[in-house]
Amino acid sequence: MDQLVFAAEVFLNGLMTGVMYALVALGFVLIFKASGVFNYAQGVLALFAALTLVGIQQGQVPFAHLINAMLGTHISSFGWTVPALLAILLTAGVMVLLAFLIEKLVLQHLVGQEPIILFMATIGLAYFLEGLGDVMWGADIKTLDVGLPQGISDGIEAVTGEWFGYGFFIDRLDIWATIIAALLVAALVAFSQYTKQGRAMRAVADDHQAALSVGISLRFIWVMVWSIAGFVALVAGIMWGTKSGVQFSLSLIALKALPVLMLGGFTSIPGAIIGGLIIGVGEKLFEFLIGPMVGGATENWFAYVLALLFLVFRPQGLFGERIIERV
Amino acid sequence: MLYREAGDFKTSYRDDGQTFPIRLDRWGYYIVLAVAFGIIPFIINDYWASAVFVPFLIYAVAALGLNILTGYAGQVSLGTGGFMAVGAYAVYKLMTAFPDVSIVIHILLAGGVTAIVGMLFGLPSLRIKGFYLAVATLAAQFFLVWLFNKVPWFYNYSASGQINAPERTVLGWAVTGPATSATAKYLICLCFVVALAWVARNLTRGTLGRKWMAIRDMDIAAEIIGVNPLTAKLSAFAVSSFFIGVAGALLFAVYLGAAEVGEAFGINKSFLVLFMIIIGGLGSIFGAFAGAAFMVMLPVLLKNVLVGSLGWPTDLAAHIELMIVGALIVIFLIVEPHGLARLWALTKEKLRLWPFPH
Amino acid sequence: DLVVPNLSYRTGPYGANGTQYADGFNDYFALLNERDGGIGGEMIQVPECETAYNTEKGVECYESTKDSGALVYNPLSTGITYQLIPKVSVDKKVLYTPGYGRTSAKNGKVFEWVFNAPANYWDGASVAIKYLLDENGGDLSGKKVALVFHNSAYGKEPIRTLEGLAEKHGFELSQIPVDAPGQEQKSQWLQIRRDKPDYVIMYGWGVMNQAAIQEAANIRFPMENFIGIWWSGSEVDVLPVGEKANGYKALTFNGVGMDYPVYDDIKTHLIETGKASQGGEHVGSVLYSRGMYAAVVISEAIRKAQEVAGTSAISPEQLREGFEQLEITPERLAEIGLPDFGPEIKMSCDNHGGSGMARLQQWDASAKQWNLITEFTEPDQEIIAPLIQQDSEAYAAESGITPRDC
Amino acid sequence: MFDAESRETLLEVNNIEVIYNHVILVLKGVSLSVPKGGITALLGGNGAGKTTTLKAISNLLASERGEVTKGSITYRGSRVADLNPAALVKRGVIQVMEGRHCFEHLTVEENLLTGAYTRSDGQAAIKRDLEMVYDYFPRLRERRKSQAGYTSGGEQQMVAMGRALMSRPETILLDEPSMGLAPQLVEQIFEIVKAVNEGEGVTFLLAEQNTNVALRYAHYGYILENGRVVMDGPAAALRENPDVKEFYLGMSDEGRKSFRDVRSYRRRKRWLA
Amino acid sequence: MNQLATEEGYVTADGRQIGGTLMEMKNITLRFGGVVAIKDISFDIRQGEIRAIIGPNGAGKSSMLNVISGFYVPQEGEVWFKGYRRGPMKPYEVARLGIARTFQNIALFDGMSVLDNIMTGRLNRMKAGFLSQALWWGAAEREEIANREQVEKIIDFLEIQNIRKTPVGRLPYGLKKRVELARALAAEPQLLLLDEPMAGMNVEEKEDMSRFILDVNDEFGTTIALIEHDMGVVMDLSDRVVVMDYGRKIGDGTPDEVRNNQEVIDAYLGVSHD
Ligand SMILES: Nc1ncnc2c1ncn2[C@@H]1O[C@H](COP(=O)(O)OP(=O)(O)OP(=O)(O)O)[C@@H](O)[C@H]1O
Ligand SMILES: Nc1ncnc2c1ncn2[C@@H]1O[C@H](COP(=O)(O)OP(=O)(O)OP(=O)(O)O)[C@@H](O)[C@H]1O
Ligand SMILES: [Mg+2]
Ligand SMILES: [Mg+2]
Repeated sequence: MDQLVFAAEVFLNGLMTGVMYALVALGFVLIFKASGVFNYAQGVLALFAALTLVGIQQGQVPFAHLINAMLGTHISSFGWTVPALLAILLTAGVMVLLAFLIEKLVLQHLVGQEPIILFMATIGLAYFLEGLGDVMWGADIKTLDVGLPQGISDGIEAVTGEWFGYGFFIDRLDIWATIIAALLVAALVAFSQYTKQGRAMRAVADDHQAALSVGISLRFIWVMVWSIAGFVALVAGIMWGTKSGVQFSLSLIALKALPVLMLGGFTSIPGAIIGGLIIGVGEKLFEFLIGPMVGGATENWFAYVLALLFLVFRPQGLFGERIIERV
Repeated sequence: MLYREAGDFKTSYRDDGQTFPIRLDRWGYYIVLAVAFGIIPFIINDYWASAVFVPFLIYAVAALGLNILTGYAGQVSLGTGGFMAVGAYAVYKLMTAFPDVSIVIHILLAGGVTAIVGMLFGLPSLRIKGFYLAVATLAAQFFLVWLFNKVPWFYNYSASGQINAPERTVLGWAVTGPATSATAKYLICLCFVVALAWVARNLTRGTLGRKWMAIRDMDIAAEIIGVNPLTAKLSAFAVSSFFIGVAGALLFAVYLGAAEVGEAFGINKSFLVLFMIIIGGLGSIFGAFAGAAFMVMLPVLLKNVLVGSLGWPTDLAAHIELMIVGALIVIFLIVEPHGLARLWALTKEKLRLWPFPH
Repeated sequence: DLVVPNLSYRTGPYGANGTQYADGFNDYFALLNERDGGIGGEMIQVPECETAYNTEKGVECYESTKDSGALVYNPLSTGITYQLIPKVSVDKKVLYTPGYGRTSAKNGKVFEWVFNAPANYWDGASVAIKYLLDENGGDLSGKKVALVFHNSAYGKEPIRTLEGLAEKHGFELSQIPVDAPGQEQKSQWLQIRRDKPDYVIMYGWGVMNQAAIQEAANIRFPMENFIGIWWSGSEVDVLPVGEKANGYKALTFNGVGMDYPVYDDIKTHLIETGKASQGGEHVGSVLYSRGMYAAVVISEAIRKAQEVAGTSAISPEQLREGFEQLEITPERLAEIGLPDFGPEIKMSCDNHGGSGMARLQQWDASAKQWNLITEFTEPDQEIIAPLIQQDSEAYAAESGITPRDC
Repeated sequence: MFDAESRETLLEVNNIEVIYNHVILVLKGVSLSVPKGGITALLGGNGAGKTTTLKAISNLLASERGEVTKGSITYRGSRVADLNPAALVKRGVIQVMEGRHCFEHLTVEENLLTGAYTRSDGQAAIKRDLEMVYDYFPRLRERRKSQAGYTSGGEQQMVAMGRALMSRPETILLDEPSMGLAPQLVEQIFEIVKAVNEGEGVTFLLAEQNTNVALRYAHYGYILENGRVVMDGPAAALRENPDVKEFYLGMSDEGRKSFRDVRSYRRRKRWLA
Repeated sequence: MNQLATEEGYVTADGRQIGGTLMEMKNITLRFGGVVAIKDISFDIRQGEIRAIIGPNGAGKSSMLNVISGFYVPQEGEVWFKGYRRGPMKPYEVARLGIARTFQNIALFDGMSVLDNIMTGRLNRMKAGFLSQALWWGAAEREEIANREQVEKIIDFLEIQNIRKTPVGRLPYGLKKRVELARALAAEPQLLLLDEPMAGMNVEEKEDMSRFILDVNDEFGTTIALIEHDMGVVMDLSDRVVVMDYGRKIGDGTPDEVRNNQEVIDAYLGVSHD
């Protein structure tokens, strides 16, 4: 019985963690859908967004370190703090600008290239942004606080304590993440299925040349999609940054999002969420049930193996578009 | 008309099929070999060996391997780091279990072990394609690293899980262990590289290579004209993993001397080698070398320029180095998505016409 | 001039930690140069090389600096240390790895060129258990202790010691690995929440530390019962968690805070003249202090070597002698301007690891500072010494080294 | 009948040169002019440069690493070289690419709707045009909900044509519309071209291998070989030209030759060496 | 052709020997989800003949070729080849039986040269072991040269000598089709399936292609099944024609018979083609 209650707790937490993964995966899906680009930089984008948010919030002078090194000055802060909401808006603005620059400087020149080339370009981009984030805002660990609650939810603990005699642990941050993710997904699904831009975005994913030929502006679509992805990255960055501070390792959550993506299908927005939930639950339960037998720390690979097993049966992921095989 | 092939007629299909059909190329190749074997070993020092030449040679082997899988057979893999770890741990176990057997044999066997593991992880490629496969190979990467970290048998139950390469000799020269000279390290790697590059070239120009390329270019059509995708893909995984395993074995035994799996064979290795083949040129042997040279030398060069010559603080230099590497990769892909190998071919095409523009 | 390269890392997953350490290391030598004109009249050069905590880059840094007359290396990475151990014995360079690296390098008979005073990972584990024993009136039997560790060579180091100690003192040890980078530790902490161990000991680095402290706070694990190794006890690990990190404890082998005379000198000679690393941003932080402490030990060894060799321009071999005969007494520390900053160190030909003493510090979240809460404590050599003997002998056998006589 | 001379010239291609990959010279000075409201055919063998010409006009070369290195292209008197393809579509020039290029994962209907991407005249008008396209191609109405990737070759060709019509263009550049279509459908497509041309006044420039049909429907023709225009003239005149007859229409003096009779080796006559 | 043809075969008007049944499709039905691509179709292909399959777009012609080459597995029906019922087979096994084909949307290997593309056609004839290939020694080299000679013959035959070393991606459409034919021929198949070999060609090129097809049929005795929309070509070249519409068979017979079949005219030809 105890074991069952524990498992239930693990299950719930798995769901919540899955949502956190899905937040990162969503950005991937958007960009993949719209341009066939497998955007490895999504994780770094989240890091960059979080760094920028903290920087703006705390009134850091961008490039302070560089300026100091060049000019021998000692500036570091403007000495003001910006309210969270305004800072988020400003950061969103920065992400749009970034999307614009990425399109202008990178994607535009790679129209029609093979997917693997684009993939590599995004890794190059990831390096660049990582360096840029460090140069702009410094490499130290920062605390992000936009007023999201954190820590165990007392209500749930009390209620479940009454029911099962064991109070479940649910992080309040995770609850918020779930609500926000649900809203995001609903909005994005509606956008891609029912708007002209959404349709154009899917068209671009299929065939750049043809999209050009019917007058879809790749530039516009890409700037748009990368802006949205930048915004999603910002949301993911806020969540993960609140959870574990803003520093380099934030970019590595991309690696946790990949199996989610693989399982849900690269092109499906709902797939990102469902995939996230399955992966979250799967890896937590596996660690809980089997982990102790094999020495633990299975989470890094288990997600991938789980996704792999799913793929063997559905090579396009659970909700991915069918891979068209014709001659 | 600096570069000529006119007047270089072939009278037999054998001549036509040789590796460097053009005389000028052939001479260039001989000169490179002569320098590599005849001059560099005598002037190399520890710094050049461990900062440039040895990693370059070892990564060239890995890049050749991955290029066979990704460039020739079209299966994108991100498991290179994990497979290198297999090679490293295999050679470590062999070295410590059979100290009297030649290290050369151990390294080859390590390649063989990796080939088997590679085939195992290649099985899903029959169903899974493209990026799905690429991400799926990450399962190999993470699982293998976890395994070597977790099971003490692999690291001979040492307290920390590190593995250390004991000293082994070839013809009386130490090639592993702390006492190895720069020249010995360089030469053993060079021998492996030359031999394996030659094998790679042979395989890719023959039947097997054509099967791989057919699968890469259009797998369905390939199957319909008679290529068995199972054997073609698995053989690509096996050969590629063999190369990568040898590279991993060399990296651990000859270059690093000690290794910890998560750190030395992490996912960054996978990306690094993938970068090499893409910057160098997919589906090109020359590209594997060019890419390895580029990716090994670029950071060293940047570091020397930014810190050594410009005297920037190291952290700033390191961050800016990241930006520059990232930007250079992007710029490279924009200028020539098919890599250095294509750039080289185009240059030759231009030289052939030179001084006429077309 | 004497050359002491600083193989630092200011980028990558552990860049935030490495930066502070490197600053402290640099600044102390800079101070010596500014204030005293170096050591024994020789200026100290500290060329810095970025390793990004990456072994290959570390090796490259080592190779690129070793021919410039480098005396001693301190790479702040267990992985790089393992690479360098065989190399330094061939190249004849000193490798100084305070509080990290290969624990059994304490055995100077096998590891001639490596020093890891004042304390190593096993000492740390033992001191932590000793502290718990004190807390519990000398009896830990029946208690549960969980070890949360970075799933790497570094994190696995204390397992054997703790197993030995568990047997000796009758507590129950559970092992909870966390894979790098470790920002997602929910399962681990749910497990702790279920198992309710009495104490948690952590061997972490980088983001893993703060994620763990955060999760511990989330499940309301009492912070007083949570002890980190010295690499899990800096400001960057607790600050992001805020108030809830209050009471968290960590080991340390160096003093904390700015209450030492040497900081006045650093202020006048470095910060005010703009010569401090990164404008003196991190002066006084735990990791800064530890980097500085490493520099102190090295400079004392240099002084000793100069004394022994009778020349100021010493060679690495002479420095090695200096290390082996090094004695840092409390008096000497006070002279340097760091009273009670570190334990007494006395090294010898066969003991390259000093006394292994460490103490505990505790985080005061409202004051945002660490407070020392114990004196320097000796580890339990009864457990550790045989383990060191065993591990170093295994290494000697594997690498064909005949231990020297001391 | 349509009289090319008296119409204003809509599109003018002036002596353009196109190079792929910086080294492969494909077009070596091609000039054409397309009169408003006419159907102009671009004929020529494989690799003559028809597709390249069309892509040069619609600015689609960049993504294939090709560029126009000499000459100029003007549409309604203004140069179009700096416009991106989308801007060109907004001005009324749309291309139907060779090899269909449908959006595989979109349904047939969604494919058609993407054609209306640049339009801003409201849902109702778009809906009307969708019906119009379905009337032209009833087969598409049947398959409106299936993914374009799974439709047959002919159906895809219809999708591509329909998609172009959805943008309400002034000029359509049509690349090999007849390829792979059943004979009935070829006629049908050309009938549609004609109907659209006459009914809606849309100008056509079409590249075609099927010289026979093309010359029956076009008003004016250009024959391209090896990247050069080797002959041009009103369609009727071209149809009577003996060389065109022999090499492009497959007619000998006695009428249509049987494909069985050409078995003996025959050296081709070329206009250019 | 005439209806007097017996099981053993007959001689055509222009003197070619047509043999007995080489391949027989019996009651084939193929569905994709709800779409019925082929509905209960039976027909045969005789040794040495040129058999055309025609029909409107989407009728299921390409699908039929895919069934023959094993890429689609029909839900119902049997495929007989050389007198044996073919069990479930992978496409590459079918290829080894001596069936080669070209594709409607050219399926060449874009990254390889023309020569290599054609060489892939001979893959099943190259048997050198792995080691021999790796060392380029013995069997591998001999085999390569021997097969290269065969391929060169095909290259000469199809008159594509000058593009031997060009990467196929750069070739114009018509030449690609020719290379595809060459690749199929290199396998020296007994049955050659051609899916719209002349689409996108002008008359002159169609004439060339016709000549090749006839020569292949004549010189090597290869049986050919061909899908084509150019009625001129179909009527001139083929011995017998199958007509499909909406997955059904609506006609089967000599070109003349088919041409005058009212159902065929309505569904496909539009006007009767003379
Ligand atoms: N992307 C490219 N790179 C290099 N060469 C190219 C490229 N595209 C076309 N070519 C070359 O340009 C020439 C003209 O090609 P184009 O496609 O314009 O011919 P076409 O007249 O349309 O022929 P077809 O009737 O076969 O479609 C051909 O020789 C072809 O090889
Ligand atoms: N893999 C598939 N999945 C779903 N439907 C398919 C598939 N392959 C073919 N179809 C459908 O089957 C029908 C027949 O297609 P097929 O390609 O055989 O036509 P076809 O006769 O070759 O036409 P065309 O002359 O236009 O090439 C079409 O409606 C097509 O959409
Ligand atoms: Mg064309
Ligand atoms: Mg078809």
